[in-house]
Amino acid sequence: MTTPATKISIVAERFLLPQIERVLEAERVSGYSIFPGGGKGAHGIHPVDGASLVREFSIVKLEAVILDRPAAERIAEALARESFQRHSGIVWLESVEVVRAEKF
Amino acid sequence: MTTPATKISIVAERFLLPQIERVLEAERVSGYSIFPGGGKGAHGIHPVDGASLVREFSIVKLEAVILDRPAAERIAEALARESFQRHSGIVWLESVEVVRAEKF
Amino acid sequence: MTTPATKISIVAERFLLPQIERVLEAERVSGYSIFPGGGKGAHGIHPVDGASLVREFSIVKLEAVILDRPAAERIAEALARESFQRHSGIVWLESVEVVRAEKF
Amino acid sequence: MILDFLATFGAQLQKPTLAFLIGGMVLAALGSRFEIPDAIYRFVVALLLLRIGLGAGIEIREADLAELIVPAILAMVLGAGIVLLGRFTLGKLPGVRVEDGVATAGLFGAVSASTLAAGMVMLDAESVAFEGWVPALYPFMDIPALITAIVLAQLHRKRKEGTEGRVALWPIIVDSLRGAALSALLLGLALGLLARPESVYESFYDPLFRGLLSILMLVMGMEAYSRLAELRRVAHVYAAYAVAAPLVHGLLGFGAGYVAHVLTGFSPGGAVLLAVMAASSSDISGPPTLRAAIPTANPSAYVGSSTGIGTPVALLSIPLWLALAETVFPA
Amino acid sequence: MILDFLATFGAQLQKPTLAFLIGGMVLAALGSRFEIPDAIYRFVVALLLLRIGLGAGIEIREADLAELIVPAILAMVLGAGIVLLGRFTLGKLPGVRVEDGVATAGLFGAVSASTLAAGMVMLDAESVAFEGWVPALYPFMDIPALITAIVLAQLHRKRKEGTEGRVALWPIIVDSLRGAALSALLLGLALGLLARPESVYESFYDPLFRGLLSILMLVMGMEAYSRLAELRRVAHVYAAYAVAAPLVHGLLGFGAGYVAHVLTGFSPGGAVLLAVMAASSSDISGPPTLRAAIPTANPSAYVGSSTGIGTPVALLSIPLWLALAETVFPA
Amino acid sequence: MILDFLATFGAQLQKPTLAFLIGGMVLAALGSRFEIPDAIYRFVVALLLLRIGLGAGIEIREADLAELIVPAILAMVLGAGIVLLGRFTLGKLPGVRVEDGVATAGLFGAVSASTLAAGMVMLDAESVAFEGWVPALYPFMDIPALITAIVLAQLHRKRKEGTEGRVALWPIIVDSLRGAALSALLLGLALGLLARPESVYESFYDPLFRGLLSILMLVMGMEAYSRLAELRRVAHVYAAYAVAAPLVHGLLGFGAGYVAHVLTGFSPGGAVLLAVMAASSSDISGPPTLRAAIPTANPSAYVGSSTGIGTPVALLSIPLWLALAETVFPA
Ligand SMILES: Nc1ncnc2c1ncn2[C@@H]1O[C@H](COP(=O)(O)O)[C@@H](O)[C@H]1O
Ligand SMILES: Nc1ncnc2c1ncn2[C@@H]1O[C@H](COP(=O)(O)O)[C@@H](O)[C@H]1O
Ligand SMILES: Nc1ncnc2c1ncn2[C@@H]1O[C@H](COP(=O)(O)O)[C@@H](O)[C@H]1O
Ligand code: NA
Ligand code: NA
Ligand code: NA
Repeated sequence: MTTPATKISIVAERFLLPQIERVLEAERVSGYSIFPGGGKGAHGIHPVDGASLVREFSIVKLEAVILDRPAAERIAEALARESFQRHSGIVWLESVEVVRAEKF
Repeated sequence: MTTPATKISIVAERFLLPQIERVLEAERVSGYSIFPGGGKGAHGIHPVDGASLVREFSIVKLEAVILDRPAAERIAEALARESFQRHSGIVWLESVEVVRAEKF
Repeated sequence: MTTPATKISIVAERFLLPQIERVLEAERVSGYSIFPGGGKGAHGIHPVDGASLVREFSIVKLEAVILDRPAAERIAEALARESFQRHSGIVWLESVEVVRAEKF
Repeated sequence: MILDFLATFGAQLQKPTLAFLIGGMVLAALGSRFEIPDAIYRFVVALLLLRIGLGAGIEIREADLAELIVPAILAMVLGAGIVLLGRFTLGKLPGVRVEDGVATAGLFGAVSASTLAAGMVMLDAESVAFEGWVPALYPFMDIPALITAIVLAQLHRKRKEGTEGRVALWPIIVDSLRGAALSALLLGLALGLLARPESVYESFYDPLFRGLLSILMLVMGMEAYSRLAELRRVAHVYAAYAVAAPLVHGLLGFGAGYVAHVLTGFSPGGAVLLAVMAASSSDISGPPTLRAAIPTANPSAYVGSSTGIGTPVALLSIPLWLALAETVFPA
Repeated sequence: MILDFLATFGAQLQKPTLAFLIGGMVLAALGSRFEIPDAIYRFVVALLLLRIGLGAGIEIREADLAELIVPAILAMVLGAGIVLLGRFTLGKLPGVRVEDGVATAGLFGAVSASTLAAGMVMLDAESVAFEGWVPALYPFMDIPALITAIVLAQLHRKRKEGTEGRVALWPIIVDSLRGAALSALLLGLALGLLARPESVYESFYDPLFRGLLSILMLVMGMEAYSRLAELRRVAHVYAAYAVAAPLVHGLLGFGAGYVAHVLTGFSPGGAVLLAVMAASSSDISGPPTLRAAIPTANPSAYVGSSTGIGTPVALLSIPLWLALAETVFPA
Repeated sequence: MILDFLATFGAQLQKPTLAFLIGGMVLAALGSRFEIPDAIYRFVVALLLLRIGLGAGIEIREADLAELIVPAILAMVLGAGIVLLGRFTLGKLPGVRVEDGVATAGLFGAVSASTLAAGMVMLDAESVAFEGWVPALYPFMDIPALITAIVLAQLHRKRKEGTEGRVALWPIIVDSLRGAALSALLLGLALGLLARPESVYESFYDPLFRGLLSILMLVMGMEAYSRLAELRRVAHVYAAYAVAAPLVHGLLGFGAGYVAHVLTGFSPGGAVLLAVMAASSSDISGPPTLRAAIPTANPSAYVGSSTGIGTPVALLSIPLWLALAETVFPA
């Protein structure tokens, strides 16, 4: 009853979202979810829900579940090449199983 | 030291939570977590933290880690059958490993 | 192009964060992300975004993607032993694949 | 007289309430990234509803409860009647599924707290008096409308599926009352009625009313614009209904107010507020109730109609009822 | 006289502060989905504490610092003494683990900012004067209470485990002071003392005080109700302690205020506020401190006792201290 | 005279605006866990910008538009000129990459809404009058500064990569105007100009202005402290530039204001505000624009310089321009 799929997770600063969304749309991803958060990395601390002076620099995680594994890899590579060369952010892939595969 | 388990993730509009919680409780799930967010899908855009006029239509992700794999599948199928037939939302399963298995 | 890695996820009350961060730093984890949320477990309900009287008792999820699998296991065990013996919270590990492995 | 009216209408558009609504629409149309945080929006709504409830509750203490009965019954009749009217009007129109038509009619029969608040502020700005308890008629119109819609939908389903059985009304009423919006209003009412919140009402809730409403209008404007896009995906008749319905319903409400005026001396300002409530359609509390109760209806149709067109039209028509009151009720 | 008191008490329940508290409890009991967003709640608390600090700081500038010494010492003695008293009372009761008893006593010795704010507003409403710096006694009572509890818990553990070693006090104090609540209060105090914030105090912080407190009371009421459920899972003696303790502690606080009155001319209003602080138990800043420092104590017991019963009882007992002051201090 | 100035300066530090800024820095330095929720911070910024826009819009209605032309042109020249000046100054300093220097100069040429608001409140507190439309000069200085920086960066890249082609200005302008900050300001302006928002302006936006600014100053102070740490990781010349630039730019702005005074009778208060805008550097809306447009620049350098040092220096220098105005413009 479940269908194998790939989840691509992207953690980045919010101002990169339009760029990321363009990459997802180019691969005809049917949907994605976004969760606000904070974190720590090479560029210091991003507060979790205290005031972040520049909203566009706050951390979000984007998750997209995709049936087509090669498309997920293409997205990951495109992001690594284009957006995350110059800007901070990380990308990872996970194997998942979905129900209602026709939704994706 | 780690025990294999299944994580069930559900992304849905908030007003479905009571229904989803009933399904989880029917399978005696010991706990779950909920994260507010936004997203894009077949039904357009849900804002991430800007005002969403109807709070019950904002996006949340529910995650439950469950030791019993068949129970996880039953939950996924029950949700796909009952809630997500008529309402938007997606469900996926992932294999994880937990520590302190007695907690679950 | 992708490198296998381990994602460690920790759901806990916020006041445990400093303790968790110490464990992560002891293993030289290069970064992690934190997402605010709510949930239900053995200790009752934590509201998702309604007022939680004591902010330090609200639920957060911390995710760290780590290349070194044994380090991830050491972290999970250290947390289970030290923090989650007395306090509520759950920890799980997942296998993921990262791009730009040099970031981690 | 039409010129006169247009001049008055133009002047009304410049009043803060409507100007902020239009400002919000323009911002959204121009693609601005301006946003009101969700926590703020929800707090603003809660404060406005507490304020409306407190104000009404304080007044009811001194009111002759008998006065309230006629307008309350009229409000209930209006709420249920508008839904029945809408269901059969929409049912005759091409491309409208029964469930979608019922849900749409349900929202237009129900009441919008933001529109009601705007009506109150605009009456105050014009110094038109009304019985302080009139805003407490909100639930009397809102709940019957939602119930009528849900019952109509369930009857339709039963007929289609050939099943039998009664429709349980009580759970729907309880669920409505437990919703955030009606809870806040009723809490305010109860506090106004049973406690002595005058000091905090006068130093906090009332002075902030107008300012917070301007914020809410911004949000409603931005939301209306973005719902319009969604509405384009459903049949055009929804747009036509959503433009006409507030005007027709407002007239019905005004008429009911006039009847109450004749019967019990209901104030002209009260008649205007009754028209405003009838013209308004629910955007905040109605949609989730209907969505849960009529899952087969398409929210793009009914939410889009109500929030995208119904609410702006209802807000922009408030000056109409004011002008009508000036004409109909001699000073 | 009892009838008289009941009438006064009934009237006090109608005052906004207590009425909103009860309103919040009723909402929660009826299963309402009404919520105050977390961001708003945290901002309200911050503003109230800044306001309390600013007000006290502005007054301290003109105060004779010598006047402050006696009440400050009394506050410290009260904070620590209440915890010792509670630890031994609870220790004698059946079904109470030492750690749980100590943590519970710690919270009841500490001070609740919301209860203090309510006391200030209710004194103002009755036009009972107090030295403006009295609210600055908060940390003098709060920190010693938390420290005493933590030290008692550590002594108990050392005794149990047979280990030796001193307890480090300084880190506990620093950590308390860095907490969001005390930081806000002390920031306000420092600004009031060293800067000239009168203009913004009078145009913003003070006028909003009462209204924001009503919001906070709603939240406290809703939270109290939901904690009650949790409390049911632990021994009943906690409930008994939580009902009695605020009254006993309030009396002790009032007595201390009376002593200060005799010794240094401390005002009747000051004595009431000292009683309010002593009667109050910490719900916002105390729990996380104790939870981190006494991890073996069961939070359902101590948080449930304090937030579920202690705070409502302390709030509802404020009229008691007011009535007592009227009786004891002749006008 | 220096003693005199120091005394005045000390007194100014006690004014709420600067005192809250310093308070925020001290809190952060002491490791306090005090926080303003993000939703509140964003709402405060939106309200302040709406207030600034509304106020200016209402005034422009009555203003002679010809008066506006000279200061507007001067503002544009200042914005672009400061960036050119900064680019060549920083270009000559050791350890500064061209992109980083350009982005830093861009932020210092752009305008900080919080600094502008602080300037307005401090002028009001001193009862120094200014033309109500002066705050509307903000975008006239801000946008040219950001555009100049982006164009300089693109020219540099083209030179380095040896490519050809024109730089598209229009998309940069549109994107700036769509940002949350400028949108809010322009919405306020439009409403002030075209509608009649006086009632809500006077009952809500204006009275809250000073109080909300104190909250914003707390946030700016906490943020400045935490950015200082980041700045330590980049070349020291940034710190030197960030200290000197606001003073130099403020003088330039003041000079421009003096020129306008001579040419068109621009008010002394207007000259002070022009100095404040020129001295200020953008912390909220400039950084994301530059970060997207100049991705190769290191944000630790330019955001650190602007938020960590530039803004506190600009805020603390406001009394300087006030003092200068008193000296230069005879009463
Ligand atoms: N290894 C990691 N695991 C999870 N999240 C990370 C990791 N590294 C970085 N992040 C997230 O990505 C953001 C930007 O990373 P950085 O550019 O390294 O500062 C951080 O604030 C974290 O939220
Ligand atoms: N493929 C997907 N991956 C992740 N989240 C999704 C996906 N599709 C839909 N969603 C989420 O589910 C919500 C509802 O989806 P929809 O009903 O398609 O609009 C969206 O707003 C997203 O948050
Ligand atoms: N099985 C689970 N799956 C996901 N989250 C859980 C689970 N159990 C507990 N949690 C989360 O951990 C928090 C604390 O758990 P507890 O100590 O059991 O109350 C809960 O509020 C949930 O957010
Ligand atoms: Na209606
Ligand atoms: Na106490
Ligand atoms: Na500048």
